[in-house]
Amino acid sequence: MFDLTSEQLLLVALLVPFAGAALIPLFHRVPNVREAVTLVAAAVLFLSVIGLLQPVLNGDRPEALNLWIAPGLVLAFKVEPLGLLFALVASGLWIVTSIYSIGYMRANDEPRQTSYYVCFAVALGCAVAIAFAKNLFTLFLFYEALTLSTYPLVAHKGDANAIRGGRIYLLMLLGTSLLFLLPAIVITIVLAGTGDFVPGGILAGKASGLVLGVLLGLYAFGIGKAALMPLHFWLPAAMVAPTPVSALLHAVAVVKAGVFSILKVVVYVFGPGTLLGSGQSQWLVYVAGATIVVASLVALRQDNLKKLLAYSTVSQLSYVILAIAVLMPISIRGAAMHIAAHAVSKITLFFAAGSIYTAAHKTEISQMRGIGRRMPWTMGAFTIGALSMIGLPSTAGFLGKWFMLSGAFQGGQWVVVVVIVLSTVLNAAYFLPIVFNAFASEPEAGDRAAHAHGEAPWPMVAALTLTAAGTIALFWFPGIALDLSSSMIADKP
Amino acid sequence: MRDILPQLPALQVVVPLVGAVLTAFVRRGIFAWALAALATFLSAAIAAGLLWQVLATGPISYRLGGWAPPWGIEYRVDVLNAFVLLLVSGVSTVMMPFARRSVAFEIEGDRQAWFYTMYLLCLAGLLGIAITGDAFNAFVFMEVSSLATYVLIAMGRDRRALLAAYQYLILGTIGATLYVIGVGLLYLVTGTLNIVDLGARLGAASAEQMRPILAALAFITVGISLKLALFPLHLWLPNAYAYAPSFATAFLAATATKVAVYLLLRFLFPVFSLAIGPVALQILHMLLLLSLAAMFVASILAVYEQNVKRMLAYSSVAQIGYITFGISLANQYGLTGGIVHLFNHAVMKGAMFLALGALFYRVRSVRLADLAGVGRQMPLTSAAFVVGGLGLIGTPGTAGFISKWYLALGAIDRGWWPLVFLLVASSLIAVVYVGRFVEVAYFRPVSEACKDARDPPLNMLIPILLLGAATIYFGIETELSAGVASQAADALLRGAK
Amino acid sequence: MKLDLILRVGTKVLLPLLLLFALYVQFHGELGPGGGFQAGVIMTGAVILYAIIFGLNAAKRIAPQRLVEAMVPLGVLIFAGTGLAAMLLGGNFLDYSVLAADPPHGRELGIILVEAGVLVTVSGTMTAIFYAFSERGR
Amino acid sequence: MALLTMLAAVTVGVVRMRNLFGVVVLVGAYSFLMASVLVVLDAPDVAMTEAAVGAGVSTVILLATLHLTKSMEYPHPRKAYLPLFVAAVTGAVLIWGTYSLPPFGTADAPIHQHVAPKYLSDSIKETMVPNVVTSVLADYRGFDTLGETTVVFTAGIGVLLLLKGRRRQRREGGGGPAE
Amino acid sequence: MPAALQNAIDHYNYFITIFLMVSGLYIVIARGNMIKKLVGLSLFQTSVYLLYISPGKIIGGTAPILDPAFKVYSNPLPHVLILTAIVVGVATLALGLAIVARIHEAYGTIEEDEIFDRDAEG
Repeated sequence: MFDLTSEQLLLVALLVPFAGAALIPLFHRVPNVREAVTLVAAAVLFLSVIGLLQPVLNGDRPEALNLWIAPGLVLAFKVEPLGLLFALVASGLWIVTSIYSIGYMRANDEPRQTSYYVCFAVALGCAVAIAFAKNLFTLFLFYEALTLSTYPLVAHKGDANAIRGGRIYLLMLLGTSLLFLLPAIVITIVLAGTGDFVPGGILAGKASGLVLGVLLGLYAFGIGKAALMPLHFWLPAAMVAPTPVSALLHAVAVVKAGVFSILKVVVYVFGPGTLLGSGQSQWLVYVAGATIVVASLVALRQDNLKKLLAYSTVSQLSYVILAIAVLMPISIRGAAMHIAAHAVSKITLFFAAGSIYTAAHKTEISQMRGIGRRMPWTMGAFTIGALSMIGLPSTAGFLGKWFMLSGAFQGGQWVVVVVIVLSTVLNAAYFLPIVFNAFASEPEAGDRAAHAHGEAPWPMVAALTLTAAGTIALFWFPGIALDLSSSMIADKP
Repeated sequence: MRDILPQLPALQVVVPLVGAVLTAFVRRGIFAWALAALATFLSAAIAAGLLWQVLATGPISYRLGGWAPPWGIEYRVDVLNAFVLLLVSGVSTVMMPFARRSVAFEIEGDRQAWFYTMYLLCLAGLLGIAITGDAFNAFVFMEVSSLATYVLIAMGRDRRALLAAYQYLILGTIGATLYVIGVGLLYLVTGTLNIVDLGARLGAASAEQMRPILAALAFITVGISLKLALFPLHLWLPNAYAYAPSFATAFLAATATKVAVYLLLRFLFPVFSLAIGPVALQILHMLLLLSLAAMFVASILAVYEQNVKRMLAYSSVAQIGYITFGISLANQYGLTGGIVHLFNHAVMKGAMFLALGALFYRVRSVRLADLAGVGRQMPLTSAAFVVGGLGLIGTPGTAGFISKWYLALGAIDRGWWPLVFLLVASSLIAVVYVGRFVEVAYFRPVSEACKDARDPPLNMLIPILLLGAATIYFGIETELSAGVASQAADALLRGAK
Repeated sequence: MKLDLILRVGTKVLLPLLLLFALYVQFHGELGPGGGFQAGVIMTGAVILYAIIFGLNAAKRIAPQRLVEAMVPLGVLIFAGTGLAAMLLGGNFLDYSVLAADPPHGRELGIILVEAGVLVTVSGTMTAIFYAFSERGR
Repeated sequence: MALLTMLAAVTVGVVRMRNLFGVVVLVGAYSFLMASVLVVLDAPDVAMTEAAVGAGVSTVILLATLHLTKSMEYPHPRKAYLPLFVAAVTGAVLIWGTYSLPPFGTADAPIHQHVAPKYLSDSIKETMVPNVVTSVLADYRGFDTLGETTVVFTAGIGVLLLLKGRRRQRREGGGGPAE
Repeated sequence: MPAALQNAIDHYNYFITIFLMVSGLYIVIARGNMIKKLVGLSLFQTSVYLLYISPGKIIGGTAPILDPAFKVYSNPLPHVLILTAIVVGVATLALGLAIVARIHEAYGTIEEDEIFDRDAEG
């Protein structure tokens, strides 16, 4: 499939997930074929994205579909390094997540599995489309589509609790995007006369400093998927979803789409230089910093594992935003790196949580004493993920933080340094006890379930082992990510 | 048979009219339906021909009885009303297959034939309003369509349908009479009834006869606003839509108010802005405020509605608010937005009301509680309904987004930035009431009422799906909707200068 | 009901006169005041009078319900038909001038035809409405 | 003018009277007055129609309906301020609007200048019909009359749809979409 | 001010017209009895006849029935329009009354307020 031109590859990458979504319902009755379709779609997508890698690194910028809809509205796609990185992560993890889902959905025989896989495929398709969006409208279009396609996944269980979660999810994400993001886009297009993503930004000289500040605010809060406080509630609320969904939402598709969009807007709409010159972005540093610390503190006090992971996600996302807000080239590279790094490590953690739930039906941390003995693989992977969250060297998490720190020093942002150090301590404070208890301490007496179970079904274990390995690999062989992020910075208008 | 092309304007109205007359002789519902379907389809074809002709060669003037305007009655077709004609007849054509079963289900056998007579008369009336170039002739056909509408509404099974019909009859007649008074005043100062001629002579007349013209403006605006259910004058609409037979509701929601809006445009732009630019602007500001009120108040009322049909009715009032919002901006983008929303809203609401009709056909109820779990029982129907809902919200990729985009651009062109936020804020309320349906239909356990509900037979399903698909299609490909609309807006504004 | 002879006879005498007057109004409409609509109403008046005196069923014997209901659309058909005929003869819709050799006569003819159409529909409708209401009463 | 004033008086009666039979009778009288006014205003055709319709048809239908329903209007509890206000505003706007119109009966008003003269001058030549009202009605604006006939047709079928055939007992609350 | 008075007299026709109009409208909105409302409605419509026709009168003119004997005719156009209007009016009245009759069967009353109450219960 590598003999296709990069334009064709792009089209394949854009269409495959939706084609998969269209095919899956046909095999409603035969689960095996249904899941096979999912896997094949995922594989094809991944390969086609890989295929785009080389051309893009050679400076090729393939485009597809340039459809005029209305003044200022053009539906168009264009591959650039940052988007490719995001697509790479998303498509790669889709394969793993599908494998995992198969185990999870069957083991817990969840209802309405077909619609589950359909929504999943659609969501992935939207994520890829966001990654390759050429202009603001295309980005917005699929940003909303992503929200809508993941809403059924969140409310999947269908009990009152799930419906409530879904309601919050929908209202928060749609609300922010309609109230802030859409106006921001309208204003941008009216001011700049275009919505295209251009290296160096399109607003340079088009808007006064104040307007830039306001716009930045509208974008930062309008892109609610980035879960910047105080607009983060939807994320914990969405924890009612089945774990693979949480894994996809909170590691790959949704939240990453959020920070990715912010990063893309800052780099290709504002232009870091313009923004830095206007000096209107400092407040974002503080908000992001505050989010990191507060979220970590909240995480400290969680007993429900998924809730804890959710809050850790909130803080990790704000790392990315923080890195963006510093506006140093190096820190922006850090942001890009961290998107990838956090993806693999956090998905590992969710997988672990999911397999614990599947095997032992435990959701509370306090119940998990000594579980490491029965589920060595799972907890091993969990440990790696946790270390990566803390940002220890030899795990992916380190890279991102390293770039951020050096960016912070360059920019003389001492606040950032302090925040990063502080949060690292906090991360350690809420992750390490879990790991320690899981392995070191005995399960309390009378916990019969503790002996009843072993590891989770093999597809799940395989999946989380894979991602754990990925977490480490990304540290030792960061080549691709580094190259992409550097060529993103290198791009000149 | 000579070349038919120059006769199209007359046929546009005469075909459904004669169709109606013929159905009045028929006794069996099925034949009447066939006649109605045929007539509707023909008029749609004619409308398409007219639009094509207009786009190719510019406005057409047709002299009824061969008398030159202003002495005879003139049919005048330009881009704007060709667009409206196509909208009305086109949507009706799509709906016709649906009508057969729905009507057979909701109307007693011995009344079906005449029901179609009323439908065709209503259609003929609406087309007559849209195509005529004569102010008084517009009134006559307004009455034809209105009387037919009252009957259509009164045919609803619920006794409250009678009440709704009565109230609409009272308010509608007041509206029509106010309109006649306005036209009368204009006639007294100009001596003509032909709209174009009127516009031309008002300029001179306004010099010494300003006050009658202003009074006329007030009367005509209020009169038509009653017909198009502009916010404080919308009281007749919710009950009328809620208790009318499903097909009637879908048809009226998609067409009737739209034609009224068209008439308002006709008078506001070519006629009045000529005579009285500044004062007209004041009226436009008034209109803007009312539109905003409609957008918010009506949407909120929709949220608290338990009867889905009423919910949609209120949302219609809100959506009409968007249309008048665009009109009140009175600039290229704004008008385009308003006119294109005429079209888009007709498509979206058409889809939703038809879907609702299908739900009623299977579930025998449109109360939210009874529709629990219907999303799994009738997947395609519900899907179409949801797509329409997304359109109402204005999600990108649906027709609704296009309208709102133009409206936003229009507001910015005027320099009224805050309006953009109000625009999106109001659509958030739509998220709530559409969301309520989604939650109930998809995530609640299946209710007793729709235990064994299934998607309706194809001839009902296909129209629903067509309109649903159109909601998406016109969100991506806008040449036919926004393209034509912007031409129409351009023409209106040039007429106004 | 108690039937008063004078009334009955009077009506019998009056009825033809009324109808005659109706026709006069109909066709005199071009010279003096009057026309299809007025004539139609007068005709209906005749029927109503008859019904009041001799009862509804008697009235239905002279003006059968089916006929009356057929007249309702028939008139419109005549009117529109005239228009379409003009169209077929190459004129615009309702352009009567083509109906006869020279325009004025054609127009005169056209006017007579459409007035007839109006008469039919109006008298038919009014009578039908009267029937409908009075039947509902029983 | 006297007639006009009497019209006004009758109207007051209609507003005040509570017995609907009385109202109907008054409306009949009103129509006759209106008809005579119209005659004075040189509109015999209209007068004739108004007499036939207002005093004839409407009265009959009204009585028929009263026969089907109640004939006494209840003293209505509702407050009449809002309606009064609306009506007053309407009137005010109209007075304000019409006050500057040309006075009654002047021949040089715009309506006598523009369209009408052609009818008066050409009617005979073009249609051989001396009654201009008829020629305009049936020919110059014949399409309006077609519309008018259609309206009658619509009303006819409508009434038949509503009243013809057996009475259907409606369930309380109704068996329709409202459920 | 004789001028103003003169003007007032010149517009007497309008004043009466408007008075009829207003009282008709008032009945429609204020009254709760459905038949009374319809009567008001037809008054409201009838008043429009005067609005159209009275300005059409030319003092010293005659009815527009052409005859060599006369020179000045009143304006025929308003007459035509009003003929149409009358027909429309009676058609509406008939339909309205038919609906009222049915309402009476369904509710047993034609007083709006009572009907609202019964729907509130039912």
